[in-house]
Amino acid sequence: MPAGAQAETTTRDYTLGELMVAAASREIADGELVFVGMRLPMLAFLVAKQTRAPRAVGLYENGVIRETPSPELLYTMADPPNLRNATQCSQMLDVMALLQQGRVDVGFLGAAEVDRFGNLNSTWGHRDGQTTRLPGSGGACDIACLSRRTVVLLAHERNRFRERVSHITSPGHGLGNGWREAQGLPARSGPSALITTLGVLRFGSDGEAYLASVHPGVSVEEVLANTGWTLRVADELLETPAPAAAELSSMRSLDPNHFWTR
Amino acid sequence: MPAGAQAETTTRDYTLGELMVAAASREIADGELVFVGMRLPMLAFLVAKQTRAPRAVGLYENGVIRETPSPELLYTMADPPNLRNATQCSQMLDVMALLQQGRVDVGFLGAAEVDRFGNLNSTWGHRDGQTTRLPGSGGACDIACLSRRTVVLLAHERNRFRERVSHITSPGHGLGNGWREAQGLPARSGPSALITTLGVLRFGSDGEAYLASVHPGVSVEEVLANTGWTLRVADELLETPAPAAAELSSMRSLDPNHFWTR
Amino acid sequence: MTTASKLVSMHDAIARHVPHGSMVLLGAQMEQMIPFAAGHEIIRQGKRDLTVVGPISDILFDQLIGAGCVSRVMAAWVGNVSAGVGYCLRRAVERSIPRRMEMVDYSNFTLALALHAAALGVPFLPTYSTLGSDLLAKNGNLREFSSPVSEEKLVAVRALRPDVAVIHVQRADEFGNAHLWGSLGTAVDGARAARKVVVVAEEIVAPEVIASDPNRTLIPGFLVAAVVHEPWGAHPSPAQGYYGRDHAFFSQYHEQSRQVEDFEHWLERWVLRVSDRREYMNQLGACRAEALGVREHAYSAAADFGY
Amino acid sequence: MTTASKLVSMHDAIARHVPHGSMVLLGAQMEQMIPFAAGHEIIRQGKRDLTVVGPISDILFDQLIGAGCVSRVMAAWVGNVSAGVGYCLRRAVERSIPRRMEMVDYSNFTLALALHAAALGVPFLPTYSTLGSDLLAKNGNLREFSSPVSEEKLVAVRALRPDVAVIHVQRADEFGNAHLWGSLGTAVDGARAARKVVVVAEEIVAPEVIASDPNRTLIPGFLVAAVVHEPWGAHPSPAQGYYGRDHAFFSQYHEQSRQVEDFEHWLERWVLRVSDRREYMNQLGACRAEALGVREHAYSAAADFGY
Repeated sequence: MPAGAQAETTTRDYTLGELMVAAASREIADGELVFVGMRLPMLAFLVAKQTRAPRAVGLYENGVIRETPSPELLYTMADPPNLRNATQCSQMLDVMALLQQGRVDVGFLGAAEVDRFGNLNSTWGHRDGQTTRLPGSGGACDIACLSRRTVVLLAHERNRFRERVSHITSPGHGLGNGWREAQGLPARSGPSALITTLGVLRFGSDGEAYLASVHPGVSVEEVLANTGWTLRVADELLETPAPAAAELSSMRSLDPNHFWTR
Repeated sequence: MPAGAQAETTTRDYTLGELMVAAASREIADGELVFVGMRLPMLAFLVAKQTRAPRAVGLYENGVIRETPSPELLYTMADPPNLRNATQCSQMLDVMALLQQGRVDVGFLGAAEVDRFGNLNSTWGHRDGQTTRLPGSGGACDIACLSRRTVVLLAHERNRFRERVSHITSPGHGLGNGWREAQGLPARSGPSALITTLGVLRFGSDGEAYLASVHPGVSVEEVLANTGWTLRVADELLETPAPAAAELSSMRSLDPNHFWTR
Repeated sequence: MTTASKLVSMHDAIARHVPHGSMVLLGAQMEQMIPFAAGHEIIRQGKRDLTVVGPISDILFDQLIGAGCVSRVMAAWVGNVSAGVGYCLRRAVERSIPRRMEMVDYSNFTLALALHAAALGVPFLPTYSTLGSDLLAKNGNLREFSSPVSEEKLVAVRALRPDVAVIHVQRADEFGNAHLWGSLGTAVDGARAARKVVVVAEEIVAPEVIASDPNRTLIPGFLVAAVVHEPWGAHPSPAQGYYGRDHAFFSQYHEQSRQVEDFEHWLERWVLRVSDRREYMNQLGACRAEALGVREHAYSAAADFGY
Repeated sequence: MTTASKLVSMHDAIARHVPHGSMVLLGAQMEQMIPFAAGHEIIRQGKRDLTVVGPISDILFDQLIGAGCVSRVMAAWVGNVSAGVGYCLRRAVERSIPRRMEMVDYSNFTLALALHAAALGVPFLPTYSTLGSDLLAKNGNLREFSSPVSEEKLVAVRALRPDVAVIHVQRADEFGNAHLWGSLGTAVDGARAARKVVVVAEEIVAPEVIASDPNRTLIPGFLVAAVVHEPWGAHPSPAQGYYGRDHAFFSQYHEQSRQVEDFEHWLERWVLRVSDRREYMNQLGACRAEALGVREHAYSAAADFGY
């Protein structure tokens, strides 16, 4: 996490993690089906449930479907609190089937690298000129292919924001507008937001990312310097709204010790 | 059921139905997976379980798998006694999957019509020159396509035993040897026995049926007269063995009022 | 959370969710829990041009056909499971009485695969079944093709996506989360294949009862458009743990549907002149219902979801 | 009936059913009920050239890789779910330590479909997933093709049939009929896809307990080659209703596997120098086990199978 951003957040009433969770939670509309994932996205889903999207439904790759928050903090989606009183404990195939049917509105992803068109790499890392083997797709490729839209959370660092990822674990907009359809992927799908440690990027109709908002205290220059390609900036650049009181109290009740939102 | 055969059986210690059930039960070897069906085949499966095939496993198209006899007489495979204490209540797809995997050794079928090569029609009936609509395949086509072998029980009447069935609901050996493989059906599968009200027919390596045994008191001539093609007869024609005492006592304990075996 | 109750009357569920011309899945669980109450309400409301879908719906399809609701049947077997043929089916196919009707013949497995394909969200699924049969030759939703990964012939079973699936279950909460057990047939895929689901439940229970066993929740409420509380709604078919199969009713229907006039009389008596399932059960009589009831309970061992 | 008991020790189950070179499915239920006891016995017996299959087997695959048992991994994700990367995986892929190893990268869905295809008995299943990805480009078991019923591009996922599936369950009878609940992942298809199944159970119960709920019997005994009674056999992963996840154990492994020498020390301590799971649990200590135990039971509502 860039030192600048961290320093900023300590002067405010919330942490950077909390800002990102709040921003992510606003990507969920009421009644939507959400492929949740773990860590910050899970918290974002729970915040959304308790604020603007009380009827959102959460799907987990192990087959679990939940409409109520897990009563305890989770380390994995199969932790016992996530199964008890779930809406349904089905099979992996069943939740993936809902995804492939086009019923899933939004899926949350992380990645080691992202590029100009929102393609994600979580298979091979590059560090100090060395190539390292990362854990791989899990369900990320499936979610990236088949959700109506995807929201990616990741650290904004120049070596992670690359002109072109070396390996497409999870397809974004490929080489730009029309690429997904040409591959055979569902129409009008693909990445809709990158929520980073510095700002929020969205995608133009040509499939290319642009900077839509910067987090409080972050400059456009800082974002550009940490992006490995010439990042476009919105004509009306916004500041990422600070977490609302209700959002903060919700996430703090779920993660009182800032385990995920430090 | 031809009057002759019926008259014969009344002079013996068992009914024609009981003879057929005993014959059918001997088609099941120990440890085999059996697609059971209803009526006489169900009884045959249960007799086999209690005599020579205690480890046979019964599959039903609604998804039920049973290794113990249903405690009560069944009218349908989904009657409540067939579900309680079943080995598994799965989905239709699950039992059909076992069938398609090639794990099912023998499937029992009925039909309105059969032909020289064991093809079955249960979709269109022919009576008094009229064509009548029958209920259709159910799972019969699947079982005929995918079991390692099938055993068919039906009334031996000339208008049911046709040179060529007008409609193949359930493929037998088609037009003879090699036909099933040419269609893409599993190698070394297909009908293995027709247990009729007059005798037992088996299939030569060319896929054509031949008379393997006649029931006690039935003449070859009677069988030929009731078959709509020139039926071949085994060089060493046998008499269908009468039900053994253990078989009779087993089936009578399951069907004390001769509901199915009249 | 703030989800609204989906409980409605059978009348309203059918009026709202089964329009004329729609494709309706009925009888997904084979010979158990066939939604007869829903079928009879469809008949009373005079629904027309329905495509009815189901592997084997016992005499329910025969009744819907005889009542003139059906323009197309997509099924593996239509008749009377314990008694034999379906006379209304025969009249419709052989003599277009009461109307012309199209039959699309499936096998059980290919119908299950058609629903599974829709549930999985793919245009087709492959199978070896029906190769060499006249089902493959005549059903346009079955098509032979070559495997892309081997040299084999396969049949592509086209996905079938009913407009609505009516699924009878043992118990549900008012939001549509449903427990069902026993004979599952194609119910799980059927509910997921359909554009919407109407759940008909023997019992409405507290959400906590359903939530206590999420592995038995085979239909999640967010897929459900309406929940109908309809005890005895599957009679004369059985509902495991609630009542047995009324074999005599099936035999009687068999006799009373043989001639078209008798069938019309049967329909008047059991469907058109009763306003709902309560009246139907009154007509059936308490003694008969009593005789079908559970004589010996057999409860499942508990599973512990604690931690 | 006269079926013989299939109960054997973990030692014998692994010795008999996991030969060198076999393809083994482990960790089908995602982060729950990962068969660590079976994996450790595989390591102790020095099994070699295994192909390990599983969507996400948390640190179990990392341990098997580090111990040199694995020549090929077919998985969607290999690492440490709560702590991050798997260091043994990295060493094997990046530097062939302790041996060269092939990675066949799937996504969760395509791995589930590969097992589902084998369970269904078809050579492949179609999906839209992985189109446009490098998984499709690099995994030879994923192949683009044209839909036979539409104009669409699809991916054919080739069926994957493991030689043996090791499935950890909550309870089973001695014939292998098994109840499992909670996180199912790919366990049902995995058991049906495999040529044989080894069931590892927290509890062995009377056949009547299993038979009381045939809808929860997700693995029928006739598919099972061996049953092992191994309480705590999934530690440090959780078993719903039996014990929770030992998060600290995963973190400790993460630290202690960073360097190859430390990993070897870890392996000595937790696998090679303990003879079985009982000894492992003694080493873990009663206090730690106690802390992971169920604090509040939460039993499922009963389903009535009576009639």
